[in-house]
Amino acid sequence: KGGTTATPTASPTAAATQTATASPAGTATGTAGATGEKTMEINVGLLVDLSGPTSDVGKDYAKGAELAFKYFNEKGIYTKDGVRVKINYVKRDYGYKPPKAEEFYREFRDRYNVIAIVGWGTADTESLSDRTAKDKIVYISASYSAKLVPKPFNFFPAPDYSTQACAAVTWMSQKKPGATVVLLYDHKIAYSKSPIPAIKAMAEKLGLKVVDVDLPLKADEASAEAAIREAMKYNPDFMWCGNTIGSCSLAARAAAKLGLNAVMIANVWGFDERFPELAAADVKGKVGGVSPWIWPEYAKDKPGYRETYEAAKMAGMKEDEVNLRVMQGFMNVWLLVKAISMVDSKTLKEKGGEALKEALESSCQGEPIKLGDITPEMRYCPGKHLPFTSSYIVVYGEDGEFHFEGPITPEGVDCVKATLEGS
Amino acid sequence: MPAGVFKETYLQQMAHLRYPIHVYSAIAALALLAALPFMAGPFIANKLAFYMVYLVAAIGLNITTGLAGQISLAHAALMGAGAYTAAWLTLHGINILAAIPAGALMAAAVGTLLSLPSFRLKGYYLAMASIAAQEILFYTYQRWVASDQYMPVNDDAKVLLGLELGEGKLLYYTTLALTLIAVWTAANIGRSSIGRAMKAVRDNDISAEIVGINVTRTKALAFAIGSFYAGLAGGLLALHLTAIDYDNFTLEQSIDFLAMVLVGGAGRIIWGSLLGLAAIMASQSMLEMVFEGNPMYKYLVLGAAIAYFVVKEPEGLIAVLRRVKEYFRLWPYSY
Amino acid sequence: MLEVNNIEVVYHPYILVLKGISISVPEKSIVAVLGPNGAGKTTLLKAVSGLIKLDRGRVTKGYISYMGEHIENRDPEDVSRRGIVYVVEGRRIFKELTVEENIEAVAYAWRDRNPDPDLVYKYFPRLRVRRTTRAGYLSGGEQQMLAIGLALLARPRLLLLDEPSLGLAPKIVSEVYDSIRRLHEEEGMTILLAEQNARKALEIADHGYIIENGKIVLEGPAEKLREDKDVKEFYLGMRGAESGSYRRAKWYRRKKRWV
Amino acid sequence: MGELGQLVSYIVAGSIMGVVYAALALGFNIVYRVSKSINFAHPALVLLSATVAYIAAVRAGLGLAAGTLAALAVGFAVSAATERLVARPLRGRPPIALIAATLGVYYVLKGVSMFVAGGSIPQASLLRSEFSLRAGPVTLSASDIAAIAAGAGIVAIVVALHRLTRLGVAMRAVAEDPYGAAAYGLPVKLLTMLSWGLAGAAGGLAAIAVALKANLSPILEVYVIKALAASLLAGLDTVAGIIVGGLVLGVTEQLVRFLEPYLRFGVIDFTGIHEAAAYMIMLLVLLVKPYGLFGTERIERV
Amino acid sequence: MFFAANAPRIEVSRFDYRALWEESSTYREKPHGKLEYILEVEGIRVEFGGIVAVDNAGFRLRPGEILAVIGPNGAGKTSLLNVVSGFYKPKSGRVVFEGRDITRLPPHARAKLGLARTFQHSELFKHMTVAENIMTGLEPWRRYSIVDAAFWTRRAQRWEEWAREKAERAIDLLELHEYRDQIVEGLPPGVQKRVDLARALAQDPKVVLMDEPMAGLSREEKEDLARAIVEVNETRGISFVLVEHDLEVVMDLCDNVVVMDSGRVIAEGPPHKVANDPRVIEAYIGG
Ligand SMILES: Nc1ncnc2c1ncn2[C@@H]1O[C@H](COP(=O)(O)OP(=O)(O)OP(=O)(O)O)[C@@H](O)[C@H]1O
Ligand SMILES: Nc1ncnc2c1ncn2[C@@H]1O[C@H](COP(=O)(O)OP(=O)(O)OP(=O)(O)O)[C@@H](O)[C@H]1O
Ligand SMILES: CC(C)C[C@H](N)C(=O)O
Ligand SMILES: [Mg+2]
Ligand SMILES: [Mg+2]
Repeated sequence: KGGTTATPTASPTAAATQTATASPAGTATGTAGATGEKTMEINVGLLVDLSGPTSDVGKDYAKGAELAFKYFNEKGIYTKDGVRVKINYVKRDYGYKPPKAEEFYREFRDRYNVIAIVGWGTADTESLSDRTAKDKIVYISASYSAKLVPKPFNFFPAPDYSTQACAAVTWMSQKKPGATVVLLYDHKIAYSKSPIPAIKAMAEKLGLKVVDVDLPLKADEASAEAAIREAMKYNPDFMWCGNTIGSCSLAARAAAKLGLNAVMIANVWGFDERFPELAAADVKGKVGGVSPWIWPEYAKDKPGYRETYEAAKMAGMKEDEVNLRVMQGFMNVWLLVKAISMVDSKTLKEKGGEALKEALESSCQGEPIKLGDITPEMRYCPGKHLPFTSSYIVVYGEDGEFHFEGPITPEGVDCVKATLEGS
Repeated sequence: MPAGVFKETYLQQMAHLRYPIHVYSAIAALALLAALPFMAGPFIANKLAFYMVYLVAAIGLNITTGLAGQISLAHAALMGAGAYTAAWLTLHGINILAAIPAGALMAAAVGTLLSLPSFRLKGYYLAMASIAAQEILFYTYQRWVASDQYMPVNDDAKVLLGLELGEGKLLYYTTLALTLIAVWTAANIGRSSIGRAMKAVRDNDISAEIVGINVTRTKALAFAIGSFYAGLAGGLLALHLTAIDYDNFTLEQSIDFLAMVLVGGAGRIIWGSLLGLAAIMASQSMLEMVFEGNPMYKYLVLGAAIAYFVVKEPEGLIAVLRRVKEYFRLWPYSY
Repeated sequence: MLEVNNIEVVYHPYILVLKGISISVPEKSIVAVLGPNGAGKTTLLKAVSGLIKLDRGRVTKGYISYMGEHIENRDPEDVSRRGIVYVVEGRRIFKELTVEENIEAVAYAWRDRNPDPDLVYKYFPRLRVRRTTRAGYLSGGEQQMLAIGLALLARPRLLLLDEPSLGLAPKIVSEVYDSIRRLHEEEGMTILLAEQNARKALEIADHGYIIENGKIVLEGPAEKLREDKDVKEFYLGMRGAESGSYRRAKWYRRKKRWV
Repeated sequence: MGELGQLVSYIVAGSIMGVVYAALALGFNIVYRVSKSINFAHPALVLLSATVAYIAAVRAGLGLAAGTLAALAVGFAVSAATERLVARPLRGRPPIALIAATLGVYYVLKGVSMFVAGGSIPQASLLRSEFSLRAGPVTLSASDIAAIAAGAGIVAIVVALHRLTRLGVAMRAVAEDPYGAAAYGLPVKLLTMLSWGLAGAAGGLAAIAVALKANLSPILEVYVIKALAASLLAGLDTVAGIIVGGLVLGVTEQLVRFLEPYLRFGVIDFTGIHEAAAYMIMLLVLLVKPYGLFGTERIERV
Repeated sequence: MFFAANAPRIEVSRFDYRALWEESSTYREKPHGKLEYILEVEGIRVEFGGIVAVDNAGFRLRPGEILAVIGPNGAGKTSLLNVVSGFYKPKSGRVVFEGRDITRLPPHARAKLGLARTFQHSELFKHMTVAENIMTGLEPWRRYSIVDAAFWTRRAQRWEEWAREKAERAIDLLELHEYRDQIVEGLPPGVQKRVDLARALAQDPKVVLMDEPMAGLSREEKEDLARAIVEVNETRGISFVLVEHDLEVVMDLCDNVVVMDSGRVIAEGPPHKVANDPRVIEAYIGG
């Protein structure tokens, strides 16, 4: 790998300065520019869903990642030994289709010789994880699947889905012990199914009753209604929505229409600032979601959040356009940038992705990593890339405001293990 | 007795490579294909190998639909049958080289089942039956076969004598070898009496029956063979990919296959499929590279191209190619 | 009434089928066009009715004038509006519709002219009995009758008939020809007839043309043609003393051609 | 709420969907009647009409009425253009040519829908209203009521058009033998193009119905593909029968959905089988009674 | 002629084609020696949703005979022929071919027994060449499997050669040389009819059923076709059943005539006798 050079082709990425030219990983271009500082370039792949079933959250995520690339490139990314690194990123919209992801992965690898990829979906990230390990490409995905925790080259700045969901179950049981919970999720999507075994394990432990109901990720109003109608058979107190915001908000609307009075808690990707508007129904006090971080709007001036807003401003975005999704994209790139700043240029040049991986894993024993105040201290240990374990439950209250409850750290069940064993 | 003399020449007339120029071009093409990974780098080689997988599948559909006239919009689903079977076998420790043919046979079996509607239906009705079959199989894959969205392929099963067939140049050569076999056998079937029987069924099933062709069996065979190639392609897909996902086998993919056959040249098993593949898949990749994967452009450009070619070039790109050839043969005269 | 002047017809892309044909059909006459297979009889009728357009054909030379107006290369609808209706070769009726529905469908096209279904039944009383039968199940003769009957709904002034005897039993042929004669006499229709069945055609025609290979090789009043030696031999199958037995035909290869 | 009440609510939901399916299927049948062919671009045509309606009604804020008009116009124009540019030149070619060509158009229209909406089909509802009618186990929202009105309306209009004029018979004649029809003076081109246009307009109104019921989303077209089952069930060349086909399809789907929770036997889990129900109906009809409940059988003779 | 008894057989080593020739070639020194009737069709009744198309009709065909079935349109001639070739299933009655009851046999199996048929309208495989059309008729005698085909084994090659040679003989007989490699679509109708007959004759049938072979042909073409029929009938003893409206042809060619009306047989016998039968004149020929 890396020995041959693919044909240099002008890549049509929007901003010409950001385009990746085909070049072996970590080309040191030596002294450049008037400042006389040393620079090198690396290529990174950006795999996003702008057109598929998860594009409802994917578009903003991609926006966040892109503005992070621009922001950090502009600000300057320096290795430990002070060499400035320019990141060229190649963006591909794969429409949430794992086969396409693999096709683009190969393009990233063979044509652009990327050393890292900022990715998206659960199915594709999971199925590629062994190959990325072989190819030694760091893969920072928007999928926080528990199955990625033990994989050597996969990283994300959050607890895995299972641990997050366990926090939600803990919260439910605190609100109403012995409650009935309907699990709304797409039975054929890896992302939706991911935390289910952990939820069931946790519910059993806490004495909650759970029932499965199929809610398509590509839901429309009719199918959401059908799912809620089915859920109503079980008289639930709570519902878990394991899909993305489009599907979950439809379910909430259907529940409001059909008069189902359960509180619905959604996965991270299923709940954010736009939820009430998307649901377009009276959902006050009836919906909420999990989030490992405080949402940007509620911590505008805190370190970390500030950078996000700064980057957004630089890219010409309005302040209220910065939402949780944008921040998530921003964070993933930031984690990558953090990793670069933890290696020296020589190792980066020689070992590429492996150097980044080792840098991130050095947090296990040494200095923990923090993305401003967004995350608590994060430690990635070899074989267990689970940086922290606490999550908030964000509730859309009767007053029409979002309230952050927690953070909750699930206890008594190893949620990652439950998922790894459960499927 | 003209028959005696003719006997000598008939096989020559049936040969794939009839003139010296054919032989030379074939040798040159083979040499080029063999040297390609060294000349073009891994990206191009991989991409080409990936196209070959789809070429095999397109050839399959060109047999079912082009040669035998049985419209199928379930081809992708059949490819799935092969892919899942192969992937499943590798997970149970079977080597991929054994799993691929097994997948092909499985697909052939499923395809034979899918031929049932064709015994009664033709044209639009058959097309709709195949859409239904495609969706039902798709449902099966989604919910039952690989409910985790993907079925991983065991990398350890892709090793033969310590050589990793699923990676790098070897992936290319393995695919190339299997593709060449597929191409050759398909071309042979096309020129055999079985191929003629299929064409007969396509052109006029009533008189085919009266002429003594078992139409039902021929249709079933056409589906079986077409599906066999689809399954073979599915198996190759398992060789290429780390996991088999149902999104490989959507109705849209089936539509793309049908478009390949029709845009390339229906009934022209090899060249038609090849041209169709080049037109549909290659341009799709181009568009994806240029527009960062946004499918909107694929729909706009490919859709227009399909409609245009079907309307303006009934025989497909192969007719265009023939005209170009003719033009150069007669050059510089216009007729 | 109809004047076809030296026309050439070309099918897409450049198959020249008619090579300079002129015929004229006087008002209230029956004109027969005879000729072997592929001679261009159908093409001629299609050119007149405008239907060649649908076959991607065109009149490239000469003109067709009807009541003094040029009608070559017009849309078939346009031509039929002027009172020329073409009964297509091979009983082109709507097989999946019942007889009644066939009539209704065509009547729809002429709804502004008060089409009269009874006219069809008047000339072809057999059809009344078969009203509710799907036309595909009619016998060949009935189908041919329906085909002609449908044309009547338009109250045409010039009727183009293409091989009305094709595949019909001798008795039915006579019946169909009787109806044609009646139409001519009672409704005063002008008829242009293309036929292989030279005997029948020349029986009712006033004038005949013989086309071979896209050219007119012989023309004249019907009775004159009936007596012509070559016509007798090649179209009526009377070959002098031998009187043309098919059994003996096997050793007899004829090469003579007019052209 | 008891099981029975549940069942009733499922059946009502199925009936509403049934009306919508009937409206969606109408486009297929009208085209089949006049051209003896299936317009596989219809799903994308509906998608496009719905997208345009959304843009007019919501994005531009002109209201649902304006959106409906826009959908009708777009449906009519696009469908008539498809006839002119694709179907007409393919007249006389084997079915596969038209299948492939209309599939090409399907792609184009899908692309155009994405294009007009700015890159991808949004997920959005056409009508925002919290109004709802409740009667026992049954709840009807404003969208439901509007969807029924649109769906039933277009079916009624088209059926009336066919019943009250001889247009229907003429269309069938044209479908069977355009050549012969032209010879008899039927205005073949006009009739065909108008019929396609009518089918498109029906698709436009059906698009409103389905988008009201199921929201605008990229998967809207799936409903149209499923509606093929309703077409087939009724018989491709009927118009009035379509309402039966649609209702049977809609109610069956909901009944299957109702039964699903009872169809889980450990490994064999039929969750989501309702998604495939339409296709199973389709296959079943094709195998058992290809010409549907009200369709006329074809005549084949040698 | 080309099909004469002493026609040279291709000798192919290790592969016994003699058996194949024997199996498919019906030429015998004394054709159909023992049987009095080669084809017996009795008491056939065909209904189409209430319409009785054929009502207790039938005929018997002697080896080497040319039999005509005539009758007004809709009399049920084509339907009867379709029953014989297996395309329609009769409600009652039976079809006996060479002493064997084949009423329940599917059409393609009948072809293999030696029952060939041509069509009223051209029913050729229109996108294939003339030679291919004729060779397709030999598919029932294919002697190699799909695997042989895929790998183009010797076995497959040998059979293909044999088939092509057989096709060549039919081409010779019907003088189709100039059209051999042309696609049939677009050939003149007369030629298409000849190809249709060639396709049937290449199968070495014992009986050929022809539906209105002369319809739409010019006098000259009719004579050509008649010549071919008479020739194979005389040299190879092939029997014919012709459904035909051209009475001249019927009178000249046929040994016997069966007249049908409204699904029933109303007369049968030698041509001249039938032609003067008042019922026939009334129902068919007309005054
Ligand atoms: N659509 C077409 N495209 C190209 N050539 C055509 C077309 N239709 C007819 N021809 C050719 O034109 C010639 C004349 O055909 P036409 O049908 O006019 O003959 P005809 O005299 O009516 O013959 P028949 O007695 O068989 O009806 C034929 O050689 C035929 O092949
Ligand atoms: N497939 C069918 N379905 C329904 N009725 C049929 C079918 N085939 C034939 N018939 C009917 O059976 C009767 C006999 O038809 P058939 O075609 O056998 O007559 P024919 O003697 O061959 O006539 P022609 O001389 O016109 O060819 C007709 O009334 C016809 O309508
Ligand atoms: C569902 C989407 C929001 C993508 C998500 N990151 C996943 O795990 O698949
Ligand atoms: Mg003609
Ligand atoms: Mg007949």
